[in-house]
Amino acid sequence: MIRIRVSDAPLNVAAETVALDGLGGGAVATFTGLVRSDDGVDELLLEHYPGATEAALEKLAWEAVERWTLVGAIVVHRVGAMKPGEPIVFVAACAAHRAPALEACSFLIDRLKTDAPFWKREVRGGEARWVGQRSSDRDAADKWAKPN
Amino acid sequence: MIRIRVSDAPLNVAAETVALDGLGGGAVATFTGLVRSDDGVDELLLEHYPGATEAALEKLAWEAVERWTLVGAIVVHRVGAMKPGEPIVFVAACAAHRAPALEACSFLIDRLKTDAPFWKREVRGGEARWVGQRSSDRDAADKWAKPN
Amino acid sequence: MVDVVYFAWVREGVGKAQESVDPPAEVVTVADLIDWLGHEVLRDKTRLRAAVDQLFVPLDAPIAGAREVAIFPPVTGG
Amino acid sequence: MVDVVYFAWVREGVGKAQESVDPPAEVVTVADLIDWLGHEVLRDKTRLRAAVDQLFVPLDAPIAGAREVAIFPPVTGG
Repeated sequence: MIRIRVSDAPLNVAAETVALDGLGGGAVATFTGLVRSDDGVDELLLEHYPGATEAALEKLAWEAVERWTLVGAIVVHRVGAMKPGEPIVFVAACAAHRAPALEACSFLIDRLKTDAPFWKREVRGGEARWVGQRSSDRDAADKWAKPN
Repeated sequence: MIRIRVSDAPLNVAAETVALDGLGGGAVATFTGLVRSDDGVDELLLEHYPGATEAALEKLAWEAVERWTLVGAIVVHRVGAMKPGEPIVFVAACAAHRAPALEACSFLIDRLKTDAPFWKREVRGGEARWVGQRSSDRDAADKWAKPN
Repeated sequence: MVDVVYFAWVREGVGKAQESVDPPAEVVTVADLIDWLGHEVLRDKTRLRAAVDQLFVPLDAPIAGAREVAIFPPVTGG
Repeated sequence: MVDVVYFAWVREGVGKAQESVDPPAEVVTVADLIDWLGHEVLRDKTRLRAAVDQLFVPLDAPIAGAREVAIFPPVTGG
Protein backbone atom coordinates (compact mmCIF):
# COMPACT_ATOMS: atom_id res chain seq x y z
CA MET A 1 0.00 0.00 0.00
CA ILE A 2 1.44 3.33 -1.08
CA ARG A 3 -0.16 6.65 -0.38
CA ILE A 4 1.21 9.94 -1.71
CA ARG A 5 -0.35 13.35 -1.31
CA VAL A 6 0.70 16.93 -1.93
CA SER A 7 -1.87 19.43 -0.72
CA ASP A 8 -2.31 22.97 0.49
CA ALA A 9 -4.91 21.79 3.02
CA PRO A 10 -3.80 21.39 6.68
CA LEU A 11 -2.09 18.05 7.25
CA ASN A 12 -3.97 15.80 9.67
CA VAL A 13 -1.44 13.27 10.96
CA ALA A 14 -4.01 11.18 12.83
CA ALA A 15 -6.18 10.84 9.74
CA GLU A 16 -3.21 9.87 7.55
CA THR A 17 -2.11 7.11 9.92
CA VAL A 18 -5.48 5.37 9.62
CA ALA A 19 -4.45 4.22 6.13
CA LEU A 20 -2.00 1.80 7.77
CA ASP A 21 -4.60 0.10 9.95
CA GLY A 22 -5.47 -3.44 9.06
CA LEU A 23 -2.45 -4.10 6.84
CA GLY A 24 -1.30 -6.83 9.23
CA GLY A 25 2.15 -5.34 9.88
CA GLY A 26 3.46 -5.45 13.46
CA ALA A 27 5.38 -2.17 13.32
CA VAL A 28 4.56 1.37 12.25
CA ALA A 29 7.20 4.13 12.32
CA THR A 30 6.27 7.72 11.50
CA PHE A 31 7.99 11.06 11.17
CA THR A 32 6.30 14.45 11.24
CA GLY A 33 8.11 17.67 10.37
CA LEU A 34 6.60 20.83 11.85
CA VAL A 35 7.22 24.51 11.24
CA ARG A 36 9.55 25.46 14.08
CA SER A 37 8.70 28.48 16.14
CA ASP A 38 12.08 28.91 17.78
CA ASP A 39 13.72 31.15 15.18
CA GLY A 40 11.29 34.00 14.67
CA VAL A 41 9.55 32.64 11.58
CA ASP A 42 6.04 34.08 11.23
CA GLU A 43 5.04 32.11 8.18
CA LEU A 44 6.48 29.41 5.93
CA LEU A 45 5.66 29.35 2.20
CA LEU A 46 6.18 26.15 0.26
CA GLU A 47 6.47 26.09 -3.51
CA HIS A 48 6.67 22.85 -5.51
CA TYR A 49 6.81 21.48 -9.06
CA PRO A 50 3.34 20.00 -9.67
CA GLY A 51 3.49 16.61 -11.35
CA ALA A 52 7.22 16.15 -10.82
CA THR A 53 6.69 16.29 -7.04
CA GLU A 54 4.16 13.48 -6.97
CA ALA A 55 6.31 11.38 -9.31
CA ALA A 56 9.38 11.90 -7.09
CA LEU A 57 7.49 10.98 -3.91
CA GLU A 58 5.96 7.91 -5.50
CA LYS A 59 9.37 6.74 -6.71
CA LEU A 60 10.77 7.28 -3.21
CA ALA A 61 7.93 5.36 -1.54
CA TRP A 62 8.28 2.41 -3.93
CA GLU A 63 12.01 2.31 -3.32
CA ALA A 64 11.37 2.07 0.45
CA VAL A 65 8.69 -0.60 0.01
CA GLU A 66 11.01 -2.77 -2.08
CA ARG A 67 14.15 -2.24 -0.03
CA TRP A 68 12.55 -2.95 3.38
CA THR A 69 9.65 -5.19 2.28
CA LEU A 70 7.10 -2.77 3.69
CA VAL A 71 3.39 -3.54 3.75
CA GLY A 72 2.65 0.17 3.60
CA ALA A 73 4.29 3.56 3.03
CA ILE A 74 2.82 7.06 3.28
CA VAL A 75 4.33 10.36 2.15
CA VAL A 76 2.24 13.51 2.58
CA HIS A 77 3.63 17.00 2.00
CA ARG A 78 1.97 20.31 2.59
CA VAL A 79 2.44 23.21 0.16
CA GLY A 80 1.41 26.85 0.29
CA ALA A 81 1.40 29.03 3.41
CA MET A 82 1.66 27.65 6.93
CA LYS A 83 2.23 28.87 10.48
CA PRO A 84 4.71 27.78 13.20
CA GLY A 85 3.62 24.52 14.83
CA GLU A 86 1.80 23.26 11.73
CA PRO A 87 2.93 19.97 10.12
CA ILE A 88 4.78 20.34 6.79
CA VAL A 89 5.51 16.70 6.08
CA PHE A 90 4.42 13.28 7.31
CA VAL A 91 6.03 9.98 6.36
CA ALA A 92 5.16 6.52 7.67
CA ALA A 93 6.41 2.99 7.10
CA CYS A 94 4.61 -0.20 8.12
CA ALA A 95 6.50 -3.51 8.20
CA ALA A 96 6.30 -6.91 9.90
CA HIS A 97 9.05 -5.97 12.38
CA ARG A 98 10.37 -2.80 13.95
CA ALA A 99 13.87 -2.50 12.45
CA PRO A 100 12.72 -2.24 8.80
CA ALA A 101 9.88 0.13 9.76
CA LEU A 102 12.24 2.47 11.64
CA GLU A 103 14.92 2.38 8.95
CA ALA A 104 12.49 2.93 6.09
CA CYS A 105 10.95 5.89 7.94
CA SER A 106 14.39 7.54 8.31
CA PHE A 107 15.16 6.80 4.66
CA LEU A 108 11.90 8.39 3.48
CA ILE A 109 12.43 11.68 5.29
CA ASP A 110 16.19 11.90 4.59
CA ARG A 111 15.77 11.29 0.88
CA LEU A 112 12.65 13.44 0.53
CA LYS A 113 14.79 16.41 1.61
CA THR A 114 17.03 16.06 -1.46
CA ASP A 115 14.91 14.20 -4.04
CA ALA A 116 11.59 16.02 -4.15
CA PRO A 117 11.12 19.45 -5.79
CA PHE A 118 9.96 21.61 -2.86
CA TRP A 119 11.30 25.05 -2.00
CA LYS A 120 10.81 26.79 1.32
CA ARG A 121 10.50 30.52 1.86
CA GLU A 122 10.46 31.89 5.40
CA VAL A 123 8.68 35.09 6.33
CA ARG A 124 10.15 37.02 9.28
CA GLY A 125 8.80 40.45 10.19
CA GLY A 126 7.14 40.83 6.79
CA GLU A 127 10.29 39.90 4.85
CA ALA A 128 10.44 36.67 2.82
CA ARG A 129 13.69 34.76 2.34
CA TRP A 130 14.33 31.57 0.32
CA VAL A 131 15.82 28.81 2.47
CA GLY A 132 19.16 27.42 1.26
CA GLN A 133 19.97 23.72 1.07
CA ARG A 134 21.91 22.32 4.01
CA SER A 135 24.96 20.19 3.40
CA SER A 136 23.81 18.06 6.37
CA ASP A 137 20.67 17.18 4.38
CA ARG A 138 22.79 16.01 1.45
CA ASP A 139 24.94 13.93 3.82
CA ALA A 140 21.85 12.38 5.44
CA ALA A 141 20.45 11.43 2.03
CA ASP A 142 23.81 10.11 0.79
CA LYS A 143 24.10 7.66 3.67
CA TRP A 144 21.24 5.63 2.10
CA ALA A 145 23.13 5.09 -1.16
CA LYS A 146 23.51 1.38 -1.77
CA PRO A 147 27.00 -0.03 -2.29
CA ASN A 148 27.57 -1.00 -5.93
CA MET B 1 7.61 16.85 28.74
CA ILE B 2 7.52 13.19 29.67
CA ARG B 3 4.42 11.07 29.51
CA ILE B 4 4.32 7.46 30.70
CA ARG B 5 1.27 5.22 30.83
CA VAL B 6 0.59 1.54 31.40
CA SER B 7 -3.04 0.64 30.90
CA ASP B 8 -5.37 -2.21 30.01
CA ALA B 9 -7.57 0.20 28.03
CA PRO B 10 -7.21 0.25 24.22
CA LEU B 11 -4.28 2.40 23.12
CA ASN B 12 -5.34 5.41 21.02
CA VAL B 13 -2.26 6.49 19.10
CA ALA B 14 -3.86 9.66 17.70
CA ALA B 15 -4.90 10.81 21.18
CA GLU B 16 -1.43 10.15 22.60
CA THR B 17 0.32 12.18 19.91
CA VAL B 18 -1.68 15.28 20.85
CA ALA B 19 0.51 15.61 23.96
CA LEU B 20 3.40 16.66 21.70
CA ASP B 21 1.51 19.52 20.05
CA GLY B 22 2.65 22.99 20.92
CA LEU B 23 6.03 22.01 22.37
CA GLY B 24 7.78 23.98 19.63
CA GLY B 25 9.89 21.06 18.35
CA GLY B 26 10.30 20.75 14.59
CA ALA B 27 10.41 16.96 14.49
CA VAL B 28 8.26 14.17 15.90
CA ALA B 29 9.19 10.49 15.41
CA THR B 30 6.87 7.74 16.60
CA PHE B 31 6.81 3.97 16.73
CA THR B 32 3.74 1.81 17.24
CA GLY B 33 3.96 -1.93 17.87
CA LEU B 34 0.85 -3.92 16.91
CA VAL B 35 -0.24 -7.48 17.58
CA ARG B 36 0.70 -9.27 14.36
CA SER B 37 -1.91 -11.41 12.70
CA ASP B 38 0.45 -13.29 10.41
CA ASP B 39 1.32 -16.18 12.69
CA GLY B 40 -2.01 -17.58 13.86
CA VAL B 41 -2.20 -15.73 17.19
CA ASP B 42 -5.81 -15.33 18.34
CA GLU B 43 -5.05 -13.29 21.43
CA LEU B 44 -2.07 -11.73 23.16
CA LEU B 45 -1.94 -11.50 26.96
CA LEU B 46 0.44 -9.04 28.57
CA GLU B 47 1.51 -9.33 32.21
CA HIS B 48 3.64 -6.69 33.94
CA TYR B 49 5.16 -5.75 37.30
CA PRO B 50 3.05 -2.84 38.55
CA GLY B 51 5.15 -0.03 39.98
CA ALA B 52 8.43 -1.38 38.64
CA THR B 53 7.11 -1.02 35.07
CA GLU B 54 6.26 2.64 35.38
CA ALA B 55 9.60 3.33 37.09
CA ALA B 56 11.50 1.56 34.30
CA LEU B 57 9.62 3.44 31.56
CA GLU B 58 10.13 6.76 33.27
CA LYS B 59 13.85 6.12 33.66
CA LEU B 60 14.04 5.18 29.96
CA ALA B 61 12.17 8.31 28.84
CA TRP B 62 14.37 10.60 30.94
CA GLU B 63 17.47 8.94 29.54
CA ALA B 64 16.24 9.68 25.99
CA VAL B 65 15.32 13.27 26.86
CA GLU B 66 18.76 13.96 28.29
CA ARG B 67 20.76 12.13 25.63
CA TRP B 68 19.01 13.69 22.62
CA THR B 69 17.84 16.98 24.20
CA LEU B 70 14.20 16.15 23.48
CA VAL B 71 11.40 18.58 24.17
CA GLY B 72 9.02 15.65 24.67
CA ALA B 73 8.95 11.87 25.08
CA ILE B 74 5.99 9.50 25.34
CA VAL B 75 5.95 5.83 26.29
CA VAL B 76 2.58 4.07 26.48
CA HIS B 77 2.23 0.32 26.94
CA ARG B 78 -0.90 -1.76 26.90
CA VAL B 79 -1.33 -4.67 29.32
CA GLY B 80 -3.98 -7.40 29.62
CA ALA B 81 -5.70 -9.13 26.69
CA MET B 82 -5.56 -7.83 23.13
CA LYS B 83 -6.42 -8.99 19.62
CA PRO B 84 -4.37 -9.05 16.38
CA GLY B 85 -4.09 -5.59 14.85
CA GLU B 86 -4.39 -3.77 18.19
CA PRO B 87 -1.52 -1.52 19.33
CA ILE B 88 0.61 -2.89 22.19
CA VAL B 89 3.09 -0.09 22.55
CA PHE B 90 3.54 3.49 21.40
CA VAL B 91 6.68 5.58 21.79
CA ALA B 92 7.30 9.10 20.50
CA ALA B 93 10.16 11.58 20.60
CA CYS B 94 9.92 15.30 19.83
CA ALA B 95 13.09 17.31 19.16
CA ALA B 96 14.19 20.48 17.37
CA HIS B 97 15.55 18.50 14.40
CA ARG B 98 14.85 15.18 12.76
CA ALA B 99 18.02 13.17 13.49
CA PRO B 100 17.68 13.29 17.30
CA ALA B 101 13.92 12.59 17.12
CA LEU B 102 14.42 9.53 14.89
CA GLU B 103 17.32 8.19 16.95
CA ALA B 104 15.59 8.70 20.29
CA CYS B 105 12.49 6.94 18.97
CA SER B 106 14.55 3.88 17.96
CA PHE B 107 16.34 3.97 21.32
CA LEU B 108 13.05 4.04 23.27
CA ILE B 109 11.56 0.99 21.56
CA ASP B 110 14.82 -1.01 21.46
CA ARG B 111 15.54 -0.48 25.13
CA LEU B 112 11.93 -0.91 26.24
CA LYS B 113 12.13 -4.46 24.89
CA THR B 114 14.85 -5.40 27.39
CA ASP B 115 14.48 -2.92 30.26
CA ALA B 116 10.79 -2.96 31.19
CA PRO B 117 9.11 -5.83 33.07
CA PHE B 118 6.49 -7.01 30.58
CA TRP B 119 5.81 -10.62 29.64
CA LYS B 120 3.86 -11.74 26.58
CA ARG B 121 1.71 -14.85 26.33
CA GLU B 122 0.26 -15.83 22.95
CA VAL B 123 -2.98 -17.76 22.61
CA ARG B 124 -3.27 -19.98 19.51
CA GLY B 125 -6.25 -22.28 19.11
CA GLY B 126 -7.11 -22.01 22.78
CA GLU B 127 -3.57 -22.81 23.96
CA ALA B 128 -1.48 -20.18 25.74
CA ARG B 129 2.32 -20.06 25.42
CA TRP B 130 4.80 -17.65 27.05
CA VAL B 131 6.92 -15.82 24.50
CA GLY B 132 10.69 -16.26 24.89
CA GLN B 133 13.20 -13.42 24.70
CA ARG B 134 14.88 -12.94 21.33
CA SER B 135 18.64 -12.52 21.17
CA SER B 136 18.02 -9.93 18.40
CA ASP B 137 16.19 -7.79 20.97
CA ARG B 138 19.18 -7.95 23.32
CA ASP B 139 21.49 -7.00 20.45
CA ALA B 140 19.24 -4.08 19.44
CA ALA B 141 19.22 -2.76 23.01
CA ASP B 142 22.98 -3.27 23.43
CA LYS B 143 23.79 -1.08 20.43
CA TRP B 144 22.65 1.95 22.47
CA ALA B 145 25.23 1.36 25.21
CA LYS B 146 27.45 4.41 25.52
CA PRO B 147 31.20 3.97 25.18
CA ASN B 148 32.93 4.37 28.56
CA MET C 1 10.59 -10.86 56.50
CA VAL C 2 10.79 -10.27 52.77
CA ASP C 3 8.03 -10.38 50.14
CA VAL C 4 8.94 -12.53 47.16
CA VAL C 5 6.89 -11.86 44.03
CA TYR C 6 6.78 -13.97 40.87
CA PHE C 7 5.79 -13.20 37.29
CA ALA C 8 4.89 -15.00 34.04
CA TRP C 9 5.79 -18.72 33.89
CA VAL C 10 7.77 -18.41 37.12
CA ARG C 11 4.55 -17.38 38.87
CA GLU C 12 2.69 -20.28 37.25
CA GLY C 13 5.44 -22.75 38.19
CA VAL C 14 5.66 -21.60 41.81
CA GLY C 15 1.87 -21.69 41.96
CA LYS C 16 1.49 -18.29 43.60
CA ALA C 17 2.14 -14.63 42.78
CA GLN C 18 3.61 -13.73 46.15
CA GLU C 19 4.89 -15.17 49.41
CA SER C 20 6.35 -13.63 52.56
CA VAL C 21 9.40 -15.47 53.86
CA ASP C 22 12.00 -15.09 56.60
CA PRO C 23 15.26 -16.49 55.27
CA PRO C 24 18.16 -17.33 57.65
CA ALA C 25 21.28 -15.12 57.83
CA GLU C 26 23.31 -17.29 55.42
CA VAL C 27 20.91 -16.30 52.60
CA VAL C 28 22.87 -13.26 51.35
CA THR C 29 22.16 -12.87 47.61
CA VAL C 30 19.16 -13.25 45.31
CA ALA C 31 20.69 -16.52 44.07
CA ASP C 32 20.93 -17.78 47.69
CA LEU C 33 17.28 -16.87 48.19
CA ILE C 34 16.26 -18.74 45.04
CA ASP C 35 18.11 -21.88 46.24
CA TRP C 36 16.68 -21.56 49.75
CA LEU C 37 13.09 -21.15 48.44
CA GLY C 38 13.54 -24.56 46.79
CA HIS C 39 10.83 -24.27 44.12
CA GLU C 40 11.34 -26.76 41.28
CA VAL C 41 10.65 -24.10 38.60
CA LEU C 42 13.52 -21.94 39.95
CA ARG C 43 16.16 -24.65 39.45
CA ASP C 44 17.71 -23.30 36.21
CA LYS C 45 18.86 -19.85 37.30
CA THR C 46 20.15 -18.97 33.81
CA ARG C 47 16.49 -18.58 32.84
CA LEU C 48 15.73 -16.19 35.72
CA ARG C 49 15.99 -12.45 36.23
CA ALA C 50 15.40 -10.48 39.42
CA ALA C 51 14.58 -7.12 40.96
CA VAL C 52 15.18 -5.95 44.54
CA ASP C 53 12.73 -3.29 45.72
CA GLN C 54 11.64 -2.87 42.06
CA LEU C 55 15.13 -2.25 40.66
CA PHE C 56 16.59 -4.80 38.22
CA VAL C 57 19.66 -6.51 39.71
CA PRO C 58 21.99 -9.39 38.82
CA LEU C 59 21.35 -12.62 40.74
CA ASP C 60 24.48 -12.12 42.87
CA ALA C 61 23.06 -8.88 44.31
CA PRO C 62 22.56 -8.81 48.09
CA ILE C 63 19.07 -8.85 49.56
CA ALA C 64 19.97 -7.37 52.95
CA GLY C 65 17.28 -4.89 53.99
CA ALA C 66 15.08 -5.62 50.97
CA ARG C 67 11.33 -5.43 51.40
CA GLU C 68 10.49 -6.99 48.03
CA VAL C 69 12.41 -9.40 45.81
CA ALA C 70 10.92 -10.20 42.38
CA ILE C 71 11.86 -13.30 40.39
CA PHE C 72 10.80 -13.61 36.73
CA PRO C 73 11.82 -14.71 33.22
CA PRO C 74 13.63 -12.39 30.77
CA VAL C 75 11.22 -9.65 29.75
CA THR C 76 9.35 -9.74 26.43
CA GLY C 77 7.38 -6.51 26.13
CA GLY C 78 7.03 -3.97 23.37
CA MET D 1 9.66 24.40 -29.23
CA VAL D 2 10.38 23.58 -25.61
CA ASP D 3 8.65 24.85 -22.47
CA VAL D 4 11.10 26.15 -19.89
CA VAL D 5 9.70 26.37 -16.35
CA TYR D 6 11.30 28.13 -13.37
CA PHE D 7 10.85 27.73 -9.62
CA ALA D 8 11.64 29.56 -6.37
CA TRP D 9 14.20 32.42 -6.62
CA VAL D 10 15.05 31.36 -10.18
CA ARG D 11 11.43 32.08 -11.14
CA GLU D 12 11.57 35.41 -9.32
CA GLY D 13 14.88 36.34 -10.97
CA VAL D 14 13.73 35.40 -14.49
CA GLY D 15 10.51 37.29 -13.83
CA LYS D 16 8.21 34.59 -15.15
CA ALA D 17 7.23 31.02 -14.28
CA GLN D 18 7.32 29.68 -17.83
CA GLU D 19 8.40 30.54 -21.37
CA SER D 20 8.23 28.65 -24.67
CA VAL D 21 11.44 28.89 -26.70
CA ASP D 22 12.86 27.46 -29.91
CA PRO D 23 16.62 27.10 -29.39
CA PRO D 24 18.96 26.56 -32.38
CA ALA D 25 20.55 23.16 -33.11
CA GLU D 26 23.82 23.97 -31.32
CA VAL D 27 21.93 24.08 -27.99
CA VAL D 28 22.43 20.44 -27.01
CA THR D 29 22.45 20.23 -23.19
CA VAL D 30 20.57 21.86 -20.32
CA ALA D 31 23.69 23.95 -19.65
CA ASP D 32 23.70 25.12 -23.29
CA LEU D 33 20.05 26.08 -22.95
CA ILE D 34 20.76 28.06 -19.77
CA ASP D 35 23.54 30.02 -21.51
CA TRP D 36 21.40 30.60 -24.60
CA LEU D 37 18.45 31.85 -22.52
CA GLY D 38 20.82 34.55 -21.20
CA HIS D 39 18.92 35.45 -18.00
CA GLU D 40 21.15 37.22 -15.47
CA VAL D 41 19.89 35.06 -12.56
CA LEU D 42 21.02 31.89 -14.37
CA ARG D 43 24.66 32.98 -14.62
CA ASP D 44 26.04 30.92 -11.72
CA LYS D 45 25.17 27.40 -12.85
CA THR D 46 26.59 25.79 -9.66
CA ARG D 47 23.50 27.14 -7.90
CA LEU D 48 21.09 25.55 -10.39
CA ARG D 49 19.43 22.17 -10.74
CA ALA D 50 17.31 20.89 -13.61
CA ALA D 51 14.70 18.40 -14.75
CA VAL D 52 13.88 17.27 -18.28
CA ASP D 53 10.29 16.17 -18.77
CA GLN D 54 9.93 16.13 -14.96
CA LEU D 55 12.92 13.87 -14.29
CA PHE D 56 15.91 15.28 -12.39
CA VAL D 57 19.02 15.38 -14.58
CA PRO D 58 22.56 16.79 -14.38
CA LEU D 59 23.13 20.02 -16.31
CA ASP D 60 25.09 18.22 -19.02
CA ALA D 61 22.05 16.10 -19.93
CA PRO D 62 20.77 16.49 -23.52
CA ILE D 63 17.48 18.27 -24.19
CA ALA D 64 16.82 16.70 -27.61
CA GLY D 65 13.11 15.87 -27.89
CA ALA D 66 12.24 17.38 -24.52
CA ARG D 67 8.84 19.01 -24.13
CA GLU D 68 9.60 20.60 -20.74
CA VAL D 69 12.85 21.69 -19.13
CA ALA D 70 12.72 22.91 -15.52
CA ILE D 71 15.42 25.10 -13.95
CA PHE D 72 15.44 25.69 -10.19
CA PRO D 73 17.60 25.98 -7.03
CA PRO D 74 18.58 22.96 -4.90
CA VAL D 75 15.44 21.63 -3.21
CA THR D 76 14.61 22.40 0.42
CA GLY D 77 11.44 20.49 1.31
CA GLY D 78 10.56 18.29 4.26
